[in-house]
Order: sequence, then C-alpha cells, then structure tokens
Amino acid sequence: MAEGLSVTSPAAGGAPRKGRRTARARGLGVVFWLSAGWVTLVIALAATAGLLPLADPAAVGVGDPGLGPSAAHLLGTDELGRDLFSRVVHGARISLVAGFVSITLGLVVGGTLGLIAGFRRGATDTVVTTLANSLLAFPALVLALAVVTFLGQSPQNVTLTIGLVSVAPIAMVVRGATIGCAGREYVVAARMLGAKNRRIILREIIPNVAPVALSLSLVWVATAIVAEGSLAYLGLSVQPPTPSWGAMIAEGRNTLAESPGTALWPSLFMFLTVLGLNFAGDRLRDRLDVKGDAT
Amino acid sequence: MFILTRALQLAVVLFVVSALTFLLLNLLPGDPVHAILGLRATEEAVARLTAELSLDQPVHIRYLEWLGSALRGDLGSSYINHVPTAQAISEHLPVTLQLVAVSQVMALAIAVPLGVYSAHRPNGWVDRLASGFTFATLSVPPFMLGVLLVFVFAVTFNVFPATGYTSFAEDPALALRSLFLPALTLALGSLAVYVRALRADMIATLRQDHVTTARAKGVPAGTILWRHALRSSSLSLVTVVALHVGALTGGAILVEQIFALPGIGQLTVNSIFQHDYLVLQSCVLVIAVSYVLVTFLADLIYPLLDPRTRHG
Amino acid sequence: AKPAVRATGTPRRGGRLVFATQGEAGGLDPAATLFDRSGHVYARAVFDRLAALDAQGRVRPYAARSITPNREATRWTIELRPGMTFHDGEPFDAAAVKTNFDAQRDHDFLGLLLGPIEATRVTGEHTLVVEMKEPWSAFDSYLTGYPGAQLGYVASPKTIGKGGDPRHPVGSGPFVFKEWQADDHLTLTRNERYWRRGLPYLDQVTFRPIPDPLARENALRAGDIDALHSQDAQTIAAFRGEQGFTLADDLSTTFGQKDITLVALNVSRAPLNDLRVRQALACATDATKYSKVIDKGLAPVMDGLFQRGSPYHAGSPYPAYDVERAKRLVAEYERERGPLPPIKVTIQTTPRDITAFSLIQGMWRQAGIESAPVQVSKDNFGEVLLGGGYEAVIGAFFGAGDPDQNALYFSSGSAAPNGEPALNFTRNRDKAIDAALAEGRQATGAAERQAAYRALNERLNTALPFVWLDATPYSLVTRPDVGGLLEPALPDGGRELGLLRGVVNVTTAWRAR
Amino acid sequence: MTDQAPLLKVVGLKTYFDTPRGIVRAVDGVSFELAGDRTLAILGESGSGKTVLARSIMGLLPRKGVIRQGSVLYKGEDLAVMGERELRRRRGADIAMVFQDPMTSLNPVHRIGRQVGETIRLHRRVSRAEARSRSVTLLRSVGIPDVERRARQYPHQLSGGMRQRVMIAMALACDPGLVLADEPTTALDVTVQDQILTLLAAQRARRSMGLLLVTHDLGVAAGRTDEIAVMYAGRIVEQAPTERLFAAAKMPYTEALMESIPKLSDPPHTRLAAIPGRPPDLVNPGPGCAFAPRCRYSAARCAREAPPLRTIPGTRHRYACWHPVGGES
Amino acid sequence: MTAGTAHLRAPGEALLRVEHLVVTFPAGRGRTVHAVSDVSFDVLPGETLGIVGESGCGKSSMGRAAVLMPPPASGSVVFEGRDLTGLRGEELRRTRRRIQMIFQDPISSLNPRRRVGDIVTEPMAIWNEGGPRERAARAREVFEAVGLDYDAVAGRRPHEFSGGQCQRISIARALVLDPKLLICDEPVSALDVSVQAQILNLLEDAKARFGLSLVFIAHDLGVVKNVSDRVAVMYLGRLCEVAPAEELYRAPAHPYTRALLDAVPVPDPAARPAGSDPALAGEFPSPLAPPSGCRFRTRCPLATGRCATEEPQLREVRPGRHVACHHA
Ligand SMILES: Nc1ncnc2c1ncn2[C@@H]1O[C@H](COP(=O)(O)OP(=O)(O)OP(=O)(O)O)[C@@H](O)[C@H]1O
Ligand SMILES: Nc1ncnc2c1ncn2[C@@H]1O[C@H](COP(=O)(O)OP(=O)(O)OP(=O)(O)O)[C@@H](O)[C@H]1O
Ligand SMILES: [Mg+2]
Ligand SMILES: [Mg+2]
Repeated sequence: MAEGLSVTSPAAGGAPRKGRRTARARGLGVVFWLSAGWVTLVIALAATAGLLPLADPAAVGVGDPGLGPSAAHLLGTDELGRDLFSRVVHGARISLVAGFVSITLGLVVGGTLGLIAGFRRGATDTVVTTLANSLLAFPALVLALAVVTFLGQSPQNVTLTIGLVSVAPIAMVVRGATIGCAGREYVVAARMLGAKNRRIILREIIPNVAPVALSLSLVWVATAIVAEGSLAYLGLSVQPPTPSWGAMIAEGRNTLAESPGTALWPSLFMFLTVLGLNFAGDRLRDRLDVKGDAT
Repeated sequence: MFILTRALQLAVVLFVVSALTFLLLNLLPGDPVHAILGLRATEEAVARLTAELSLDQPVHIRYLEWLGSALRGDLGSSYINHVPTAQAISEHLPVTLQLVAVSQVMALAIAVPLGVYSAHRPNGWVDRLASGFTFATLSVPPFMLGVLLVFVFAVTFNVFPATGYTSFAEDPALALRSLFLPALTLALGSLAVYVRALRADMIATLRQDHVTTARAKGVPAGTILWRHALRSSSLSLVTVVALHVGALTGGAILVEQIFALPGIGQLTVNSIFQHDYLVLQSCVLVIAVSYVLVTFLADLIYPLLDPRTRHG
Repeated sequence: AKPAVRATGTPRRGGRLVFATQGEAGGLDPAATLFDRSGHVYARAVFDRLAALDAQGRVRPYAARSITPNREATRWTIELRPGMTFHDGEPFDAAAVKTNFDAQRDHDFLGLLLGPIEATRVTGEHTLVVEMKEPWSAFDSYLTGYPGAQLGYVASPKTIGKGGDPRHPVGSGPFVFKEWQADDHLTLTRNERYWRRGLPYLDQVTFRPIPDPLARENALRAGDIDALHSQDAQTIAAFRGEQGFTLADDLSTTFGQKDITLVALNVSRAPLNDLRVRQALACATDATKYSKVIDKGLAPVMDGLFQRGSPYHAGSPYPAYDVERAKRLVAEYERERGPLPPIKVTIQTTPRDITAFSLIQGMWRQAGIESAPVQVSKDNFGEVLLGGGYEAVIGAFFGAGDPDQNALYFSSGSAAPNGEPALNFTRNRDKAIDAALAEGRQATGAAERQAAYRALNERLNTALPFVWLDATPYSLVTRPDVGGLLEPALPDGGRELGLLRGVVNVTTAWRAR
Repeated sequence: MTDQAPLLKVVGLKTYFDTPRGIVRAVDGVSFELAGDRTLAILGESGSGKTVLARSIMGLLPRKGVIRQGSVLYKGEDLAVMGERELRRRRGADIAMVFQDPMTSLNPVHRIGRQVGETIRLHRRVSRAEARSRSVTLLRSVGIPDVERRARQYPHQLSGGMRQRVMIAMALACDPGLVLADEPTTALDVTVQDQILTLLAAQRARRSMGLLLVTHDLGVAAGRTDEIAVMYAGRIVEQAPTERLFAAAKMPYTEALMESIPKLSDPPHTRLAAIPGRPPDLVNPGPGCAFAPRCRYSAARCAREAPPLRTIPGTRHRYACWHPVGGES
Repeated sequence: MTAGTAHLRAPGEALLRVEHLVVTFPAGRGRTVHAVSDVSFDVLPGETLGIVGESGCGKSSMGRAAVLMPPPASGSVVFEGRDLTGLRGEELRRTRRRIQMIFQDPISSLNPRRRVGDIVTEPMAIWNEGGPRERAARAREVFEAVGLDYDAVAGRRPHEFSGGQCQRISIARALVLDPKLLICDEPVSALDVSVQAQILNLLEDAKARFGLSLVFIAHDLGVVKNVSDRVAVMYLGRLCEVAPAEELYRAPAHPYTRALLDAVPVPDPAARPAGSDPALAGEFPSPLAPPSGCRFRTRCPLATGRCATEEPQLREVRPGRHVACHHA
C-alpha cells in the first residue's frame, strides 16, 4: 500500500516546504522589538499609573512652574507646576484606551459586519457596503463632533466616536479578506463535508481573516491615537484637567517659549508610540504574509 | 452600463449620507433658533423663527423638503449671516480643493520615485531610508507636523508664509508658496501609505514573469521600471490615493485651522459651532460628493491603467 | 511701557498693510451686526465715527464738527461737517445720520443700549438733535466706536438695515470696500476723495482674521502679515524686547474700563445663590498667582471693576486671598445645607481657558471646593452666558470707554430668569446698583460720577457676582516699517487714543518702505 | 560559426541561492554542449533546476543572493563574465527565451504588437512603423489569424495558445541563434500543445537555430528533440541522443520515470511503478547520489559517494550512476 | 433538443445518475456562460468514470454540479435513488456526505491555519461522531490507508507538507466519512510525474479497500485511461463520446477523441515523425457563444453542412459505445 511514503519521523517528511517559519521568527528585526518594547512600556506605565508613586496629574503647583527635568520631576513641570511625567503617563491612559478600545470596538462591529457581508454576499453585502461607503464618505470629524457634543466629552464617548469612525474601514478590509477566503477550496471542502455556515465561519474563515485584521489593527490603533489627539487638539476630547496627549500638546503649544516641555514631552511620547505601533504593525503584516494567506 | 450602476450606487450613498446628517443634526443639542435669535429670543420670535425654518415639522418631512430644494439646486442660506449656502461653499471649497490637489501632487511626486526605487532595490539603503523617513512622517500627527513646519520654514527661515491663502487665479506663484506648508503637512501624512502601496505592488510586479520576459528581450532596467512595471503596479496606489483624497476634503480641517486657510473644513466646523445647520448639511454633502466622485474617478482610471479591468 | 510704534520721519504715501485680527466679523452693517474687536478695526477703516477718544480718554468730535449736550444732558446736538459724502456718493448729512441712529435703535440688542434715547430730529442739513428720556451724560462716549458703543459709525443710508448686504459695507471712511472672502481676508482700497486731506497714506489695507494667537504671531514672524493685535499676554511676553518688531500695549492706560478676566457666578443658581459660597470662591482665588502664571505677571491684578489708577477705583471690601477663610465659609455652608457640590465652570475650548481653569480648579481645591469644567465653543459661549445656562464662567468682560456703557450688565432691569436671555448674566439684582448706575449716567460732574461708580464697585464686591482675576492686556505688534498706527492725529488737532481694547485705526498708518 | 565552437557550451555551471534556510543548490555543476541547428531537451521534475539553469544561461537571475560559477560560452564568448550592458545587447537578439506560462509572461498592459515591436526596436535600428510592419509579419508567420486586429489587442484578449504564439514571435523577432524554451506548453491543452510544439519545431528548422527545450514531459521530449539531458537535483544525471535514451536508459531515475508514467498502451488499472519518496531538498544534499534514497538499486556506496557523469565510449551517451541499468557498458 | 441519454444504464443499477445537467454562470453584462449544456452520465457502484476534455470544457462545473455546489440550473442528480436537486438544507447536507470531493490544488484545499489532525477529524466533529478517542482511531485508520503516520503528522500544518502529501491528506479527509462516491477533480494535475503515480495507485487501493466509486476528472488521457472503467469525453459543455476505457483508446469513434489521442505526446521517439501537422487546428471556441449544431464542427476535419444545423445526439454505435457525431 502506498509504497514507501509513510512518514515515520517528523524530520523525514517534515522538512518545511518553504522556509517561511524560520524566516518569520528571525526576521522581525531589531526595530520591531524596539517598537514593541516601547509600546509595551507605555502600556505598562499607563496600566500601573495609579500604583506608581506619581504626583496627582491634575495637582497644580506640585513643583515650581516650568521646571526642567530633575529627580523630583522626571520630565519637569508645566507652567502650572504640574508634574509632566505624571501627566504624560496619565495622558497615555486616555490615548491608549482611545486607541485600543476603539479599535477593539471597531473590530467587533466592523469585523462582524464585514464577515457577514463577505460571506453571505448578495443583498446583505450590498446593504453593508453601501452603509460603509456612506460612513466613509461622511466627514469623520463632523461625526466625531456630533457624537461628542451630543453625548458629552468623556473618555468613553471619545472612544466610542473613534470606534464608530473605524467601523467602516475595518468592515471593508474584513469583507475583502473574507471574500478572498470564502472562495478558497478548503471552504468548498468543508461544505462538502457537511459543515454548516456557522462552523465554516468559525473554523475556516475566521482563522484566516483574523490575522489580516489583527496585523492591521496595530496600524489602526496608531491612527486612532492620532484621532484622539486631533479631537483633543480641537478641545473635543476629555475634559480638563484630565490629561491626554493631544490636549497637553494643544495646551502647551502656546507656552513653547517658557515651558517647552509641556508640549514636547507628550509630542515625543505620542510620536514614538504611534511610530512604534505603525512600525510593529507593518512588520507584522509583512511577516504574516497576509496576501498569501487570505487571497 | 458600468458607469450607470456606479452612478446609481453613488446616488444611494449620497442619499444615505444626507439623511444621516439630517438625523444627526436633529439629535444634536443646542438649537439654531436660540443661536440665531440670541437676546431677541422672545417667545413669539422663537415660535415665528421655528416655523420659518420649519423646525416644528418632523425630521423626515424636513429632510424631504430639504432634499427637494437641494435637488432643484437651492441649498438655502445661512441662518446666521444669510449668505447663500451655495456662495459660502463656492468661496470655501476651492481653497480645500487646491490644498488637496497641491498636497497630492507633492505626495505623488515624492512617493512615486521613492516607491519605484525602493522596489527596484528592496532593502537597499534607499529603501530603508525611505521607509524610515516615511514612517516618521506618518507618525507625526498633522497638528504636530504643521506646527513644526511653520516653526522651521515660516518663523525661523521665513521661506514660506505661515498662514493664509491666495487663489491660483490671482497669483499662481504666491498661491503655490502659500499652499506649500499646509500641502506639505498633508502630503507627508499620505506619503508613507503611498510609498508602501506602490512599493509592494511594484515588488510583486517585478517578480512577475512578464518582467523576466522583458529582461530576456534585453529591455534596460530603467525602461522596465518605468514603462513595463509602473503602470500595472499603480492600481493599489490609485486606490489609496482615491481614498486619501476623498477623505482629505473633509479631513483637512486641522491643517486649515493651523494655517488659517478658509477651506470647507473651517466652514464645516464653524457651522457646527454656530448651529448653522443648512450650511453644515451642504458642507457634509459637498464633502461626501467629493469623496464619492474621487472613488468613482479611480474606478474610471483602473481600466486606463490595466486593460484587463476594461469592461466589454 | 511707552508705546513703541512711532512714526519716525514723515509719513510716506503708498504701500499696503496686512493686518491680522483676532477673528472674523459676522458682517459690517452697524445697524445689523454687533461688532466685536475685529469688527471695530474693520469698521473704522470703512466708516467714519462721529466721535473719538483722545489720548487722555476724553471724547472729541471726529466726523462731527461738534457734539454738545444741554446742561442736564437731556438733549444732545450733533453738528456735522458740510461736504462729506459716502463712497457711493450719498451726502453725509443729518438725515443720513438719523437713518443710522434710528436703524440701530430698532435693533433688538443695540436698541437696548440706546434705551435712554427718546427721539432724533433733523434740525438742519447738518444738524441732528437727540432727545433723551433722562439725562445721559456719557452719550457722546457711545459715538466713539468701541465694543458696546458702535452708534458712532455712519453707513450710507442706502445700505443700512434690511436692504443692504452686510458684507458689502459702504461708508465715508478712509478706505473703500474691495472684496471680502469670509474667514480669509477683507481688502479695502484708498478712498481718493477722503475728507481728511492727504489721508489715508496706504493704497490698500487687508484684514486677515487669524483666531489662533500663535498662528497670528507666526504669521507676523513669517512675514505673511504686517501687523496684528492680540489680547494674550503671551504675545507681549513673546515680542517684548525682540528686535525687528515694534510692540505696543495698553498696560499703562488707566481711564475708561479695561477688559477684566474674571469668574462670573450665576447668583440665581444653587449653590452659588449662597453668598458664603461666592465669598469662599473669592477667598480661595489667588488673583496674583493667576496673573503671574497665566498672564506672565504682565496684567494688573484686579480687586474690583476698576483698575488701580482709575478715578473710580477705591479701596474696596473685596475679600483678600485667604484659604483658611474660604474653608471656614465652606464648612459653614455645608453645616447648614449639606455637602457643597462641585462647581461647574463653563469655559471655551481654547488652550488658554483650559489652562486657566486648571489653575483655578487647583486653587479652589485647596480650599476644599471641587469644580468641573463644561466646555463650550466660542460661538455658543454667548448663548450659554446670556441664557444663564451656567453656574460659573471664566471670561473677559467690561472693557469700555466709559463705565456707563456697561450699565446693562449690572442693572436689575436687564436680569431675567435662567433660560431667558439677559444681559445681566449673573442675574444679580440690587437696588443700590440700579441707583448707582442711574446716578452715573445722569451726573454731569466728575465728582458725582466718581461717587456713583465707586458705589457700584462696592456693591459688586459685597454681593460678589464676580471673582476678579486680572485685566486683559491688549497689544499691537507690527513690523518696524509700519508707522502711524498709534496715537494718530485727530481731525481737529490733538492725538487720538491709539489702542484701547485692541481697537486700532489704520487711517493714518503708513509704510516706510 | 565554425564547427569547432559549438553554439552553446556550458561548463561546470553552478547556481546557488543564499536563502534564510541555507544555500539552495539549484544548479550544481552542469555541463553540456548544444550545436546550432539542433534541439536539446532538458528533462526533469519540478524543482530539479531546469528553470534556474535556463535563466542562469541568460543571466536573468537576481543579483542579490545568487552565487554563480562556471562558464556559459555562446559562440565562444563567455556570457557568464559579461556585464549587464553587454548581456542586454545579446538577450533577445542572439539568445531568446520562451516562457512556461503565456498568461503571465506577456505584459498585460501593453498591446501585443507593441511588445513584439519593442524587441525589434531594442536591437535593430528601425523606425516605429518599420517595427510595426515587421511585427505584423512575424505574428502572421507564427500562425496568428487576423493579424492587424490582433496586434492591437491586449494579451488577456487572446487564448493561451495565441499568447504562446506571440511569445514565440517575440523570441524570433531578431533571428536569434539560440532559443531557450522553458516548458513552453505546460500550461496548454494537449491539442494546443501539439500545435505549439509543431510550430516551434518548424521555425527552428526554418531558421536553423539551436533550441533548448525545457520540459518535464517525457512525451514532449521524445517527439521533438535530437538529444535529451535528464536533470535531477540540480545535476544532469543522464544525457543521450533521444532514441538511445529511450532504448537504453542507464540511469535508474530515467528508467523509473519512464515506468511511472501511465501509458496509453497499457490497459486500465495497470499498477504503476511509482517512484517512492519525494524529490530531494536542495539545501543540504548528502554526500552521495541524490537519487539514492528513492532508487531501487541503491547500495551503500550510493549514499556515500556521488557518481561522476561518465560518457559511454564512442557514444554521446553520458550518465551518472554506480549501478547503471543493464550494467556498465 | 437533448444531447441524449442513450448511454445511461438502468436507473436501479446506478449509484449516481445525472440527467440533463445544465450549468450556467453569469458572465456580466447580462451574458451567460453555458459551462455544461445538457449532460447526462451515471456511475455504477465500484465503477470509475473518467472524464476528459480540454481546459474550460466544463469538467469541474459538471463535477461540482453533481454534488450541488452550486446546484445546477436544471437537470436531476439522483444518488442512491434520491434526487438531490429536490433536497434543501439539512436533508441535502445529510445525503451529500456520502459523496466527497478531491480537488486539483492539494495545498489550497487544506486550511493553512489548521493542524492536519484537526483537518482530518473535522468531518467527524461536524457530524458529531464519536468521542476524541474514536475520532483519533478513525483518523489513524485513514491516515494509514493513505500512507501517512498519524502521530508524526497530526500536529503539523499543511504548509509543512509537499504537494503529494497534501493530496494524501485531502484524500484521507474525504475517506473519514466513509463515502460511497469520490469525485476527483484533477487530483494529480498539480503533482510531479513521479508523485502522480503514487497518488493514482493510492486511489486504486482506497477504492478497493473502501468500496468506492469514482468520478475521475483529468485532462491527461494517459492518467484517465489508467484509472477508468468508462471514459466520457467532453467538448465545450457537451459529451462527445462515452465508452469503456480500453475501447475508447483502441478505436476512438468521435473525431475529437481521435484528435485528442493524436495530440498526446507519446514517450516514444518513433511514435510520430517530427514536423508533421498538428492533430487539431484552431482554438477552443468561447463558451459564451458556442457554435450552432455540433459544437466541435469549427475544428472538425469531417464537418459538413449538417453539422452546423443539426446537433448530433449520443447514440450507440456499437454495444457499449456511444458517440455524438453524425459521421461516426
Ligand atoms: N530565487 C530563488 N531563491 C531561492 N531558491 C530558488 C529561487 N529560484 C529557484 N529556487 C529553487 O531552486 C530549485 C530549482 O528551481 P527551478 O525553478 O529551476 O525548478 P524547475 O525544474 O524549473 O521546476 P518546475 O518544473 O516546477 O518549473 C527549487 O528548489 C527552487 O525552490
Ligand atoms: N464561477 C464561475 N463563474 C463564471 N464562469 C465560470 C465559473 N466557473 C467556471 N466558469 C466557466 O465555465 C466554463 C467551464 O469551466 P470549468 O471550470 O468547469 O472547466 P474545466 O473543464 O474544469 O476546465 P479546467 O480544465 O481549466 O479546470 C469555463 O468557460 C469557465 O470560464
Ligand atoms: Mg520551471
Ligand atoms: Mg477544472
């Protein structure tokens, strides 16, 4: 029976067909790990902000105004004498929550919609794409302004807004990936074996679409952080004196001359974090070889 | 046929967008009547104006009324300063359009050679440098980038104006100069995406058999890059450019604010704050129309670039 | 500081000026739009004012030849200069002025300010008589063209009110309307037939609204504009001592009234309807620190409605900064009425307001008073303020050429319940204040007026609808080759007040190159 | 061309790829000669290095990560040491190539007439119009009907067979001395394959060119070639004139290959003599014969020592095996 | 007009009986591709039906329509006596599990994100059969049948295997549900010649061991002959000839079959003189606008006027041999 090809040891039959695996593990590169490290650090700082021995970020006059970095105030103080390190760390909370939570939201809503549209096609698809296109055509800032002014300025609402804005692009990406995947022969094979739609989506489609969405999601998070910054810059994010990076930059921009740190530190944190996310996301996307897997 | 179905789709999108705006504005707090009347908001004045603006009607009736007159080309006038909406838009829209156009020309002028060369020598030093540079620019939010550019090029070196707008019709050279920094701010944001898209497509194309065929024919490398590979590699680029341009019409708001440009974004923001809903409604519509038109244009460009996508 | 912009040498004819203002004006019909600071800058380039303030703060005729009250100040006679015409050729005569006056009196809001006017009568081609219901000694200050006093601007009667295009002003002023692109620029060109011989010097003046102070400063540094005005101490701090620009400010001006940055308290809303809470807030607020931190120590700290040095300023009963006392007051309040809820402070979404709020919040917290911000946009600010939809609000108010111009903000008559628009936005009703305001308006003697306004100040500082912070310093920054912007000559000799509340006159401006 | 210098002489050609997995020895010491006017088939399974060999001869491999040794003498000139510029002048003019997949080998965005004309204009100083008329003639000569219209069409508007004809026209455009055809019919149906092979053979004969026909199909090689070289794991393991190879294959691999193919002459359900195992990995070849693990005659020596390519005296038959089929002769 | 059902055996005998199958696809702009036009065939238990034809002639469409993936435009598919085309939803799902399919591309028919063990036990999970132990045991059995060691391969993912091994895995997956009929859509076209023989032998073995019937689609005539009992030749959505394998190859009756056989390159240098004319001229016509009458007439050496007007029916020319040609 089947002469001689029975595989007896992993080594004999298991030499990888292509060297993708090993290349993947090795090839992420130093910059990726630097980026990931930075983002992780910022996340850790933000998560433990309450536990760290930091000054109250809103407390005025914990130090003299406009101090430079020192042991007492790692990044110095702003023109109100608030501790900049504490503010930047607490600001990270808002920015990161706005970034990650909103994209999670977008992924759940947009992902589901895209998945259903891409899988069912037909009328469902038409409705979803039309809605998504309408959302895309709708100026995001007007949407954001409307939601924020309607529901009030709170971290939750800002997050919700950015999540809402991210729904359409995410839905379109997921839809595309789903269509690409639903046409593959392993989906036909699963159906031949009698799998029902739910099972096919769960077992065959999601495992192939999720990496696409997830590898893009870091880039989306970066975009969402910038979006929060933009809203904050327009004074539409969280209420003062709660710090957020964008709000700090907007506030500190006018006092660049006397206390440059007020705007520069949050700018630097934001830049590095967004850069890190973009870079790590891009790397990951390259490495996950999204194209090869989903289309 | 194709154009017809697309046009129909676009009409539906516009319908949904305008209806959505109406609904959204209806939900917004604040009341145009009080905003307009201010101190004069006596009870009967409120009632009179409410009726005048048909704010006492249910939303869908108002929407249909608005739609009816909009379709007849009547977009109404501002509640606040009574300037006809069409005039307000025709004053502000060209600014944004010129800004976006210049920014995209800039972005493409940098992105195309950079993308092509990066793909020609992937992981070469140009590629690495380009990717580092474009990622950095991608990661500076526009409000930081704008402030930075102003500080360097306008305040410190006085090379370009920090604010203001001159129309091309008036003085092309000055117009270019005054649009330079804001356009650059927008362009640098798009740059990374464009370079990545083109580079990826280009690398894929350069791996294709027909490129080998060309090499086997003895076609020089430069000709292969620019004549054989670029055109069929620009589909993704066209797509992302369309998406960016479409989004920029409404997305240049921050840049318009930083550079004090009287664009459609400013008009939109002002009309939101002033509850000038008729103007806002039209702004949203104009932004949506330009988005939709640009994506439509992209659809028309694909077949020009790639005959395989030609219909019929 | 001495005004630094001075014409060196003789003015030169020709050239253009680009002047950046703080924001766009809604329109330029004096009878339809309430001008803000930018509006006034625009307006005095296109229109003539009947009167002006001189460098000592006295009212002097400008387009009018004379403005004279009767002894009781119940009838004012305005004599016009013969031969003046508007840009559209209409004669600038008593009938035209009457049309303007009547149109403003018909205006819902402007009409309120002009309440005491009984009637206007044309008694000669160039003579207009204004009859008052009651003595109105400061009426002439309403003709000088400052915020709250725009009656002095005279537009061509053809263009005023309903029939005209508010964005195509036609006046008799030094410059003629050319074009106006909203939110971008208003361009005016020289009126070749201006009645003031030899003026204006400039061929063209362009106003550009740049709301963001930093953008405005950058524009000047980048050379986009030639001059700007600002109400941000930051601007003074930034340009003070800087080579290559000339800076002027109004820090040393003591007459009239300054714009005062303050926290206004809505006395008709709990818990601020309790005097102890207002006292506590006043005690908890360190205005000196505020001035130092927010206004770089440049702005004079205020302890009342008038600045030190003003004739109306007096040692007042305003509570001194005293955290302990504030705490006691809060405790007292809480014993009686339960925990003090956080005070909602309405601010505008500008970085400056946000910083100011953060600082005040920090101060109040030290006295055990919590507060929370409510952000509104610039455009909604007025609506919220006048409608009483706030508890406390941070803002700058009351700058005027004459204290009488602010009467409506304090009088009981202009208060209204929350939800209805009221100029007396703190809704503080006080008979004594009404009396003081009437006295100030009617008194013709300086001493009587002084007493009246000192009484007003005293009452305000007792009832405490306002927590005073500091005066708002206005500044004017130009390129060095811009001359004639400050203390321009008046038509009949003497010098005009160059910079009050950011309003400047470009009639005599000139470029050295 | 003199008889002493063969049209193409490949000596010890090695082409390795430096990959993250290690060095891939795609072509590992290949030598052969091809006289003008003759057809040599390179026969081998997928991954045996046929394509790499053909491209390596043309110098068409990427610059980066490729290690190349040996010489490629075309009419006595070594292509392997030529600069890119010089090589470019020969490609398309002296040596032309036809690729496997006519779907992807033509530029999808250029009209086919232009693609043929481009080759002409690259190597011949002719006007645009001249190039156009020449390309029309060429296209007609490869059997494209309604040429004038077809020349203005894009590749996707043509059938696979038509496209391959265009490829051939392009290859013939400058009357090359040598054509390398890399599996020119693998993507085509049998009936079309038949047409294309016939066309290639006819053109080769008419223009008396050398033809290197790369294929994995024994049948294709059998009918149209003068000589066959069998490749396995980057090496030529047997080479002989076509008749001789079929009559007396020496290499067990060649034999096994012939046996594993279902023949039309066998009755249904004939059990096939499958070759066990799978083609070897080219990254870490062992020291011995690459076919040893699958070889039915394999002995201890085969795994230890690689057999050299030996020529049977007096013939053009070469093979590399310690235990040749039918014994050593 | 029908293309004939003369070649079908008695309905009771057949495991699968497909009649008058029509498959169409929308081709945009309101046009339709007639991929399969009125084709009938049947498969007896234990029989292998080979289907050959040129690319695009509708082989895959026919194979897929036979399992209603997607359902055909018209026609009936009777499997084990039940007409599948009448079934919907759950019932169809249950009946269809006895027919399984093997695809051309061994790699893309396996989900790259799942482990091979899961892929093969998935069918049992779908049908909720047995516990983990039974599933593993069954998987071990089918893996053994396709010549793979369950323990060595179960934990790995498809990309770690060669094409031949992937094809074995998909055969194993198809066998798990104990099917009666296996539809093989070009299962060896993507494989190397040396591996192809392994898979062909494996299919024969599996057929014997599990009592399968096979529909074997291929374009390689040699391969089809090797596995088939009966062969159907397709051209542009129609059947031209149906005959026992041996006879078809020995004496092709339809001119297309003959041309096809002539065009096959034979690994024998003596078989055909080099330089002879190609067996068949012309190109495969567009399925968007098939020729009238006999679809092969545009390339047929025997074509006459009648061929253009009258569509030939499959008719029995000799016992067991059915040809759709006026001139056969
Ligand atoms: N650019 C490359 N980088 C790394 N390895 C390569 C590259 N090109 C080819 N190879 C490897 O070289 C070996 C020979 O490949 P080649 O394409 O020559 O085979 P082939 O005989 O033409 O096969 P096929 O019949 O599939 O075309 C293969 O193992 C392949 O993986
Ligand atoms: N999903 C589809 N949509 C539109 N047309 C299709 C579709 N599937 C197949 N076709 C068309 O139907 C015809 C028959 O296709 P089918 O795939 O059945 O042919 P085939 O004989 O299997 O060919 P191949 O040998 O290339 O696999 C072709 O013309 C093809 O283009
Ligand atoms: Mg190959
Ligand atoms: Mg098929």
